[in-house]
Amino acid sequence: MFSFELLLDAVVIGVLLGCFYAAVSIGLSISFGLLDVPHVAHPAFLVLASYGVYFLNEHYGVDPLLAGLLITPLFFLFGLLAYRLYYETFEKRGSDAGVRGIAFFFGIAFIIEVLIILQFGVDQRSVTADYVGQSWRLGDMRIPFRLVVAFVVAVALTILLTLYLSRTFMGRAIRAVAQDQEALRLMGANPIRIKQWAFGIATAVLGIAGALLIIVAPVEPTLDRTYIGRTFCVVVMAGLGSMSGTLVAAIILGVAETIVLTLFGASWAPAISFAMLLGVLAVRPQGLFGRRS
Amino acid sequence: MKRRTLLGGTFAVAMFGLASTALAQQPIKIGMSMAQTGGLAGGGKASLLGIEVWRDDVNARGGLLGRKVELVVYDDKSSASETPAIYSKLLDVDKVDILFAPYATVPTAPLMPLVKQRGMLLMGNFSFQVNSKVGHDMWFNNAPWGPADSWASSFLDLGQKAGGKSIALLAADQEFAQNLAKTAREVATKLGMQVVFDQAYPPSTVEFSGILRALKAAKPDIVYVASYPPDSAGILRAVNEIGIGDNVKLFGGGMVGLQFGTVMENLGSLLNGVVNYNTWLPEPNMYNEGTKAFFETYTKRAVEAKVDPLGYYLAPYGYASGQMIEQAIKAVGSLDQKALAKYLRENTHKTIVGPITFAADGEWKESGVVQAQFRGIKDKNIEQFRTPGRQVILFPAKLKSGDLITPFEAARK
Amino acid sequence: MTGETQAPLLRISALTKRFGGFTALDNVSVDIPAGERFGLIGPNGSGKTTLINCISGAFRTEPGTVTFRDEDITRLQPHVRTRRGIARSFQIPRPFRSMTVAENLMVALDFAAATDDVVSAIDRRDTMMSILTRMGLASKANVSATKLSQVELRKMELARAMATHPKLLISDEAMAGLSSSEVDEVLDLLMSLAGQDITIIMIEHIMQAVMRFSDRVMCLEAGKIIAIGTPNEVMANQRVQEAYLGT
Amino acid sequence: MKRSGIYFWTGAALFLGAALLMTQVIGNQYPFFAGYVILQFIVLAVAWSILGGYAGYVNFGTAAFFGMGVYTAVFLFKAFGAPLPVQIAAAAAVGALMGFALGLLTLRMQGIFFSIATIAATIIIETAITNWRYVGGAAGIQLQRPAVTAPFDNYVEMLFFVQAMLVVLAVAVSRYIQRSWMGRGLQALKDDELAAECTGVPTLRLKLMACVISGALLCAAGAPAAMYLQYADPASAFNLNYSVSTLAMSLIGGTAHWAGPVIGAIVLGTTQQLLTVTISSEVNVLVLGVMLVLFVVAAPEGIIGLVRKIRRKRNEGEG
Repeated sequence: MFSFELLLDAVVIGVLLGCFYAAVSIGLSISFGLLDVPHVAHPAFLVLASYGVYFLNEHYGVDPLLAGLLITPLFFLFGLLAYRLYYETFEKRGSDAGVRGIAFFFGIAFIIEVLIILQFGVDQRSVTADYVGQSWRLGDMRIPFRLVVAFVVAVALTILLTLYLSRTFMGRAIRAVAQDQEALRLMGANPIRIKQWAFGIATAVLGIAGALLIIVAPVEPTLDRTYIGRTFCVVVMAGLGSMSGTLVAAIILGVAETIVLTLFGASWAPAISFAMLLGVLAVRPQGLFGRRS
Repeated sequence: MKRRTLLGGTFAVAMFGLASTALAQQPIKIGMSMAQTGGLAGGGKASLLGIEVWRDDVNARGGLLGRKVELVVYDDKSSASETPAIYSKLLDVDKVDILFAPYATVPTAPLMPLVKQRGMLLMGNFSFQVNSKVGHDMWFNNAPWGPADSWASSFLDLGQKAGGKSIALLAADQEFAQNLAKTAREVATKLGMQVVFDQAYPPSTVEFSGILRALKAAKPDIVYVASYPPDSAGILRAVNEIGIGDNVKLFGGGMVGLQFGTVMENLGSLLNGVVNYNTWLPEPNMYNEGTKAFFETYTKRAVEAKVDPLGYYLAPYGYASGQMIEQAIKAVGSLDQKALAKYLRENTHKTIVGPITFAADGEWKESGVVQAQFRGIKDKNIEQFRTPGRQVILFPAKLKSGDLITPFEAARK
Repeated sequence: MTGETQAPLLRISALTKRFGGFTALDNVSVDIPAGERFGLIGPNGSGKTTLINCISGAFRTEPGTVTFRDEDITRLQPHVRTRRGIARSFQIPRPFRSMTVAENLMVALDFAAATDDVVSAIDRRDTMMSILTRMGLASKANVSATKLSQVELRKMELARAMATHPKLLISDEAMAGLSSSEVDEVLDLLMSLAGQDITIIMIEHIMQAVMRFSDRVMCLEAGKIIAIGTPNEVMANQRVQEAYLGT
Repeated sequence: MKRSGIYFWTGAALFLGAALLMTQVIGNQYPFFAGYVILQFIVLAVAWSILGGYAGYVNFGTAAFFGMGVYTAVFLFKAFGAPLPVQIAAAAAVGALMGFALGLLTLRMQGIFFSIATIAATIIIETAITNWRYVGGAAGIQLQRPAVTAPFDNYVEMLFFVQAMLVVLAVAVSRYIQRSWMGRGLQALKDDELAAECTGVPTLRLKLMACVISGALLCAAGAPAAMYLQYADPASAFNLNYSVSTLAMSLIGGTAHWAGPVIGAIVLGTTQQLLTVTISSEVNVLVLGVMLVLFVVAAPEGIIGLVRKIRRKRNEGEG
């Protein structure tokens, strides 16, 4: 069943899908990659954002992307709060945040799931917009607009965050805090404040990512569970805290998944991506674009 | 030591609490588990509401055998691992009089041997071929599946009549869809069709564009899809975006989800042209005694309960389960399980979804599954599905309300 | 035992260690005879800690060999080397935080000392207490390792190392960050240990301590040996003065 | 020391005796159905803690071990009609092998990387089983229990007793490890792997041993589930719930002592069983979430830690 067109198609769709994966993972790349917070509730926050977008779209007819932008400040505050709670419970007390941190965020994720169910019910939800359900003809190929939107947003997010982290004072401080907290303290900056800010940004980004999630496919309250593996896979494969690395790793994952899906049989697709992750972890534990040399 | 007493203590509390209330009123208790959380929760909640409407109706009529009817319902979290303990609780602690099965196959499968061993009647709830290996002679499925292959053959028949010679199978890698795909494969071989594409996709698949490109490249005449709610939407979107090819005459078959109100509302015009299985539709031939009244009540209560506002797929069959039990108890005059089973097996039962007769294996003697084509659907409007003509019944002949429009691309317009 | 042969206790020959493109140790060879008090100096990043990581087995080396008591230990895992008699402390103390001081030492007695002589639980408890007494930590035996002061931590690390019954003790900047009276305290401890059939390699930045302690001093710079000899000889060496003292 | 051994084994014998007596005396089946699930979680939590608690390597793949236990039993039963003890023993062997592979992972990965690798491995294994038609594939497989062996007159009662024996085995092993040289070594490597190695602790060997023992017990705990459910499907057998619940139980009980996971599994397992038949709605999940957060925040050392703290305070008060 192999043909060149199919392969080309798989690659194009895979790149677009990869960009979508990058968009939903890039917040985690900050919170887990740079700040070392084992944020397994990241996908739950993401789904929550999707429901926020759904709410605005359904009741006020707001465009999903705009809705995503609108809830961003709210999520920023939410992130500040969540980090404060995490800091007070774990980092302040010092040792062994690992397991308990994971358990803590699992608890948070479950609570979010239930709150969504209580508010919106268990049925799946989706949004309407002009670009949902349409496609773009390119020769013989047809590319769904949804994925083009995901592509544009993901690339924009990556560029913005990369610039932010390298060009602004706060951004550089965030990267510094990831590498050497003591040095930063000596410089007179408060690492906790900076980390909190960074976590806020990581959560704020989820507003947009949540909009993409519900644009690309319908959501339901327990959808977060499928995304735990996928988002961590992307971030770890990328190497912790590299924004452009996240994009590249996500694209690799997307392309690999789509090629397997299209040409070899869909049922093995998840195994392939996670086998790749295991391979990367075994050979290059610091990830493909890791910050540690 | 401490461990054991703690354990024993909790059981004692659980038993006590429920036993004492039971003695006071002595209603007829119908026990079941139903998914309130997890992947099956959407269906489970709608189905339960159907049964609850029946309970209220029968109690308004004075109950059964002069006793009130009470439901004892627990959440099985859509999982197979919860139901054995729940049904043991229902049998041994709550001492329920009648058992209903949970919604869907997975939670039901582990119960079958237990129920058979206890000699209890079990009213099934939309599971698929769950009794074929166990062979419990007191099992009755409320779902209109009928013989295992009737489902696929009705769809493929339509395809063959429309001139289809080759078929593509796309199925979710989960139990129900895989069972459907298996029968479709067998029927296709029997009909002499060529299977040009046969794939299972994992439940976590987000994006279907890639799979559909591959499917399109195989150039099938008929596309048989067996999918679950989240994927059904994804597949239809991708079909709309990628296209499926002009040679496809018939598309659909076994897509779960296209019966649920919110899913249908979300998909809107993307549904047009799809021929899919269904259980109940608001077409003229589908109304029986009590059907209209049922949906009036259901529609009101669905809003408060935040469940499927249409509820065509499962809820009337939940109600029908109740009706069948009601008729059996009235006819037999007791709660004797064997006598009830005998009555259910040997008679035809009048229900709001039409007359039901059971075959020896506890499935419907004749399939009541309809194949219907979506027509003239607009976006974001749930009320349109309540009017006839939106889902035109093509099969079976006695319920038919229109003819198939082919090819698929033409029917989509 | 060791006196019968002329071979040194520890022989390092042609040791090289690279990290990616960076050469941390470049063809280092040195012999350390039994009973010597050996000082290791050099500026930051000169390869001192890398060298002792290679001796204790935390890093694998290629090429080069490490010979200890006439046995090639280049390929042995760290815990095996510990059992052969190489013990170390860490530049930044690494206590077992969930344990008391006594339990920290018991780990060493349980695992490292077991090969030498099988002793009963009571014997081990006695050994542990006698080591703690000698280190001046007896009163802290049942205190959590997280509650110790800086100097107590340093002492506990040395005590834990001693509990493994070492022939060679490597002390990696055990005096960093201590007050001058505390430095003297720890130095006295190390001197007293050196008397008893134990060879000591001391890495230190505090010059007076190195001068007072060492029989012989080696200076590393950029992974190479630039001087080796008596403390006075090394201090007089011009390259050492340039590289290390920055004059 | 010796006296506590006598207490322990007397307690274990009494526990087994009582379990056996229950099966002979109580006619009501529900205690066995629900009790089986709780006992199963005790084994899982205790087994998990050997690696996750003592050694500090957080295995997120409990579901992979559990599921493989289920499917080892399914395969042996379908292919050879193997009896229950053989199913369990074979599952333990499979689990030991998987544990060994897991142990090799610890060579290269620590902390959260190890946890993520175990998630990845779980998904790969689940996918493989899903694609294996012989054991039912995605569609699942129904099994018919063979006749029950005396002195039991009911299969579930027998499974209950078998699981009770696994509990005693798991607890005895965990207790032995905690009190032996292995326990101290694992604790040391949990605190600081390099320092442990340089203090003479053979860290790799200890980690491998912990992985193998933990894996064998996790898998063995899953094996009887095939006969308990008389049905197996990959989505249920490899459910994330097993991983999360096991982790939650260990943390709620406390991982510093063998009794911690036992207490945690009883508390959380019983709560879950009770909630299933009382509140029985999404609130169920909410309770798990709130319990997790509360315990992690308010009692970071679990119930065991709380008890110790209270005891220490009382001692200080007296002294």
